[in-house]
Amino acid sequence: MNLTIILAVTLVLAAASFFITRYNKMSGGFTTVLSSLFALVALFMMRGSIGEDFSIFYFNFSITTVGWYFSVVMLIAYSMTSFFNPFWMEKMMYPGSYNFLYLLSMAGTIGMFFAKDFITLFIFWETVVWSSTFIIQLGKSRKASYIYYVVSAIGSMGTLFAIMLAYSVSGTFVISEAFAGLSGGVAIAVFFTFILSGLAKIGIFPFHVWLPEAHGSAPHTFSPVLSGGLVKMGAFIAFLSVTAFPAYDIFADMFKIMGKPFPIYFLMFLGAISIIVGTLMAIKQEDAKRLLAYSSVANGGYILIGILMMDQVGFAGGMMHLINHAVASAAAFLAIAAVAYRTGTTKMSEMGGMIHRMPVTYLVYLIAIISMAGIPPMGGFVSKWLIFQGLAKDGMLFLAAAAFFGSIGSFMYVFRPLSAVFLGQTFTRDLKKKEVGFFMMFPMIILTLLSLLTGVFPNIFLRVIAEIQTSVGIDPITLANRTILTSNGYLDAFRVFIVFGFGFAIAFVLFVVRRKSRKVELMDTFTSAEFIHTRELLHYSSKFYAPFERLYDKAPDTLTAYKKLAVKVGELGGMVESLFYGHKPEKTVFWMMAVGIIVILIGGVV
Amino acid sequence: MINPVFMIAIPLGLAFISLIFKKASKWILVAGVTINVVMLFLLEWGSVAMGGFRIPYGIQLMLSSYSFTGLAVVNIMFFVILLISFDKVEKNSVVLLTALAGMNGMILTMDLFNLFVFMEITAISAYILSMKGKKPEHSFNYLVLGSIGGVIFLLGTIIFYAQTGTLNMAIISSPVQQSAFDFSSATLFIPFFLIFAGMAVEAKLIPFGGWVKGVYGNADRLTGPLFSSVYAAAILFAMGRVFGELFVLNETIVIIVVITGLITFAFGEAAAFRQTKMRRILLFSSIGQSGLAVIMLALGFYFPAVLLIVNNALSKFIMFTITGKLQESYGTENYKELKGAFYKNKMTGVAFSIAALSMAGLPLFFGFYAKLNVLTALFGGGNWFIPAVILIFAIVEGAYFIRLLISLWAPGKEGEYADAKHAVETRKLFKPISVAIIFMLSLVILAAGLFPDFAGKTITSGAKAPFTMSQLKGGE
Amino acid sequence: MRKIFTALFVVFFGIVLLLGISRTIPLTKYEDKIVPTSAGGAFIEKKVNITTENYKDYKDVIFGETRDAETGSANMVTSVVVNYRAFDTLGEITVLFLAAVGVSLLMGGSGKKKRLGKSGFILKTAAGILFPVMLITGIYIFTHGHLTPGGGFPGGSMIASSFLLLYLADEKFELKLKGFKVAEGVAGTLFIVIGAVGLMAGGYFLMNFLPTGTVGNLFSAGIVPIIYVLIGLKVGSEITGVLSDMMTVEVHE
Amino acid sequence: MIRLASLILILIGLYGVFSTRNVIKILVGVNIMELGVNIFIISIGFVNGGLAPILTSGSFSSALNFVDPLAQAIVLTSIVIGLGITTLGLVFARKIHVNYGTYDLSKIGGGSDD
Repeated sequence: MNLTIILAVTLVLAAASFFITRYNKMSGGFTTVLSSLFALVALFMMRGSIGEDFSIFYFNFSITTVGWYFSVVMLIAYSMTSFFNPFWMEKMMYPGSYNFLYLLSMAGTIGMFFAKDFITLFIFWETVVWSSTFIIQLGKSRKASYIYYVVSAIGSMGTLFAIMLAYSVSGTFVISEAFAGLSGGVAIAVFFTFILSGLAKIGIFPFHVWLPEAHGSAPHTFSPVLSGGLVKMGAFIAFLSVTAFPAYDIFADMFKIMGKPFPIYFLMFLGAISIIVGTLMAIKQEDAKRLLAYSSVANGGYILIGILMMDQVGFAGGMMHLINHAVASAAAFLAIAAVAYRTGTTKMSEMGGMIHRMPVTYLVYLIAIISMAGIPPMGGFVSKWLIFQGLAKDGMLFLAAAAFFGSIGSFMYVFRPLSAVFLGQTFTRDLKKKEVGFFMMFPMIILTLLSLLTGVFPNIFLRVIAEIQTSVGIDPITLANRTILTSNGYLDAFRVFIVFGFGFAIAFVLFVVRRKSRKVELMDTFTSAEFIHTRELLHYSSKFYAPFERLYDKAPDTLTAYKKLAVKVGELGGMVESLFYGHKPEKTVFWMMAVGIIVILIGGVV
Repeated sequence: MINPVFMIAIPLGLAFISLIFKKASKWILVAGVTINVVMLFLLEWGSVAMGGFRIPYGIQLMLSSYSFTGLAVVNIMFFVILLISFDKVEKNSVVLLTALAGMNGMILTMDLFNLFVFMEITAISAYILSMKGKKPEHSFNYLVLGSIGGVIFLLGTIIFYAQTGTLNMAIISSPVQQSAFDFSSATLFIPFFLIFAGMAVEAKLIPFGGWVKGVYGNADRLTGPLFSSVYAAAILFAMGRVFGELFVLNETIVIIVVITGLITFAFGEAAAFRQTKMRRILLFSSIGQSGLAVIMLALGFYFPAVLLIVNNALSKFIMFTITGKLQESYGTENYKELKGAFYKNKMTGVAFSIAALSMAGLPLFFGFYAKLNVLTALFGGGNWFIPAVILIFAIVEGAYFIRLLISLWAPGKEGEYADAKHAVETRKLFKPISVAIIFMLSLVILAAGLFPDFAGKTITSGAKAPFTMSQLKGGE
Repeated sequence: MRKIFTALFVVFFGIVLLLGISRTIPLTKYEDKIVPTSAGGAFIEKKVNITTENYKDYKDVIFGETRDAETGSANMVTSVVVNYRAFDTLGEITVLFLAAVGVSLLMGGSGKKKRLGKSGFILKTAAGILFPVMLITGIYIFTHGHLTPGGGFPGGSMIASSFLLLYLADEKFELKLKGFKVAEGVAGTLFIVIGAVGLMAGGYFLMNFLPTGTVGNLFSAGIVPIIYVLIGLKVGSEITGVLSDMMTVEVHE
Repeated sequence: MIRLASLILILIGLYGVFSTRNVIKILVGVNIMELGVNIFIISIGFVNGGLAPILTSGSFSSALNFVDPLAQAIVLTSIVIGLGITTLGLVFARKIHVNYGTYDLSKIGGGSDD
């Protein structure tokens, strides 16, 4: 299947969906389903044509394994989420534009992953940025989409600078050749500015501010795409910065920390910080979507560390974590969206006991968080295991500690929405609520199955990753039939699954056999003979980790720093206005003379 | 083939005639501008001397690909502005005709003093038009600064004349002169600074353009687009010619101009960032853009500069026109009070968004192509500091345009989905035909962004010649 | 205090500027007569771009005898203004025109108008005598612009000042501005038409397509006197229009 | 000397614009600047011992005896442009007076919010 056809069909359907939506909102939504599914299937079949180069207009594309891998991951998020679109049309202020931009941004991601030169990459990248900006504003916060744009723009401008700086040295925009011949200070400048957009998109500290805002406030049908899909665009830039920009070769002679050249170690360090920050902040959140957003920050840290390791094991772990997190986080966001579809809220304190009303959604969410927390037998376990292996092998203590911290911390936070939203007592308001329809359930089930698949048969995915590793010139991960072999040991995911499955089966049997729990109303309780009147106090969401949170509740907020910066720019503007503009000519005359004096004196005429 | 002098003479003649037939003056204006637009494509290329004298004695006009682009931008945009804001012309048709003649003259002339005369014509017409804003103190400020600028420019011109013995820019910079006159010496400095400062007043460079805020900030639907797209294009094209013909030779001069341009860009964008009134956002953005264009002109990168000017002319026209209309129908231009104003005016809104995104330099739009060319040229010149500043303030630029767009499109409380019920009341903005024209122009921006090579070729105008300064110099 | 600072600042700027300019051209010395020797071509040409077709033949231009010189005007300033740089002059009258239009546009409100100023008997009587003299002198000046000092602009101003005299002398005096406007418009249009005719006849805009006659005759120099007459009429009517606009003021009730 | 004097005139005009806030006085300042420039232009055209560039019947005049007529022509244009600007400036001044009842710019709000 040709990429041209995919892009053309997507764009035509994007335009079509805009006009269809004007007549029938539902059908407009279904157009996005059709289009994204078509793109997914078509891309999947393009596996055969890897290695081809071709051009459309002035865009140059090259089909690579890594592009294929990334775009399939991306399209899984897009296509699965699109099943929700038809049902949310009524809530959208601009349903037609939403559908159009949804598909436009999807086309942008496809084009971006297959770009052969940086101009193509950048054009598609920025298209995704502004089209998603306009989607996010339709959600719950206008400020969120502004923050999203600004942080993205910081990244993109950095990347543009790097591309251009590299171009001025090498004279080409072709990705594989553009960074040739860089060295010294220029190389460092290019490296750090180039990866800015990657950091901004993955949500690495200090660029993570947009994730909670945008993920938390975007339309419920777009948050899964943001977290499961768009964030992974940043991973692609990170990937390019160690492959196309051969950071390990260029920085080989530089000062090393833990065996890594310091620019790379610095970035991995940032990744570790964002794991910690993401975890700590997620624990604090009251809103399920914001919580998941912070967990994306933490998981972005894993992905970045994994990819930057650029070795046999850790790299594979990072790339594997990419798909695991995409699937799991898309599933989790979809589950929250499904709940929100029925209850109309995402605040944890306003929900409870939804397991009785929406059991499938509960199951989907459960498996998603198991994967996210890295518990066997889901995919998250495999990838985190690989990343730990990589870190342990190189003896990078701090990073490993951060990674372990994140892993444990994730138990703390992913459990909260589970218990707050799904367990506990059902609110009276929600007693009549039903499970979502099959059409919305279908993508969630698919994602859940995918999550299981990555955990049980990770080698299917690792083979693709091994191919990528070969293509960028590092040792591919060693795979036996069902086991993954590393220098420190091996992992047979299927066996793990059998063990866990066995345990689960026993537990399930016990649960069925001894089903004798008695249902009580939430308020039906006494403490020290005192009746508690405030319902929230008994709810999981209420100050659940209060003692823990108190340890760091004075920590500065990164967003405040950005706001301060914005205020500074505004102050500069205010200064400009008051210094240079007014209605009296004398102001300008003064400046004319002042500039004249300076220019004549500096010019050395006198 | 028509002599390019008619681009100046016909609007002038019609202006004189419309004094006699006052009743028909509006239609004479339309006729004049239409004739100019049609004539644009029938012009005879090359150099024309006035009165049949040898070139340094007679005044020389030059129609190269550079000045043709300038003429095209000025005349076509003028025409479009008239189409949309014809009802705002009121009694100013004579002034508009002379303004058009003046701007065409500025772009065409090769003679420094003639340039001064046309600049004054253009400026005086702008003074008169600025009175439509009903704020005489700002018009007065503009007049005083403009005439001081004129005086300075004239002083510089005359010193140049004393030094070189001619007023013709091509002759001044011709090889014969260069051997006789040391252009690299410091003696060039004073006349340069005077001429530059004089033009900088009109080109809105900080700190010379202190009048801009008052005049642009009170401009209406006719004068806003006119000042920000047509006038700005004309002065920048003239400035480019002066730089190209006179000053590119001296390095110190280039540095001074570049620093001024950079300060203008950065300060303009920063000032735009804090505004809430739409016209002010647009005016400070215009200031920033002209700073950027001046940098490119000073460094001799004409193609990117022209792209910037064209992009600015197209986008600012759309945005200023729509802002003017919003101001008229809602009585406010504070974007926070205009939430969701595009909800029922989608075509207008889309046009505005395309223009804003193009100004912010986002891909798929013409502005990105311009930005890309700017960066390529700058990096190609071995410079990384200027692009770094440009990119940093491009973030600011994008930020305020996106903020503006979000506000105009999506009303709603924080914490709730965007909802039309929080939008300002719906008011009809433009007549369908005006919407169609504005929308078509925004599609031009989009198309030029999608097919930049074609757009670039059109801008280098029929690809008659490569887009270089050697072509500009002609006439020998 | 503020005044002192501003003055000091301006003085400082002035010193810097003057020092700068003194480096570019001598401020206290003037050039001697140009001797056409060394220096590049244009340096010589500067001083001679006057009436001769070729500066080496300058001796041929003799008052009252030379026929068909390049412009044929005895007053070389005029030949520069109205012929070599006639295009500038077109721009120049446009500036004035624009200013006049602007004045009438901005001052000519819709409200009632009142004339300013009062006049006395002596002025009234003297004006009656002076007015035709001034008018005729003005006309003389612009018709002889190509021969003697003066020309369209001084002549036109003189005409306007003769009307100013009438305005000052008689507060009831009202001009029928319509006629002036027509004169202004026609004169301007004719200027351009003459330029266009030059283009048709000789291939150049504002080409001197008429025979230039003998230098020094009233009917010489081709289009130069014609244009100067037009300019004189135009300037006269424009400035008169401006004056009449300025002499009235809107009455606010 | 005249060149120097004319440049000083320009500076005086500039001082006028710079220091005063009275609309009319500012215009006077601008006019002085223009005057200075005009004189400067004339002085540029001047040649030691030069004559007015007009052929007369009495004496044979060589073109090289004349002062530069171009400078004088430019001055003519520049004067007229100055006249136009002054005229408009006076109109604006009157408009300011009508609107605000004062000629003093510092007494007009103007400032931050319009």
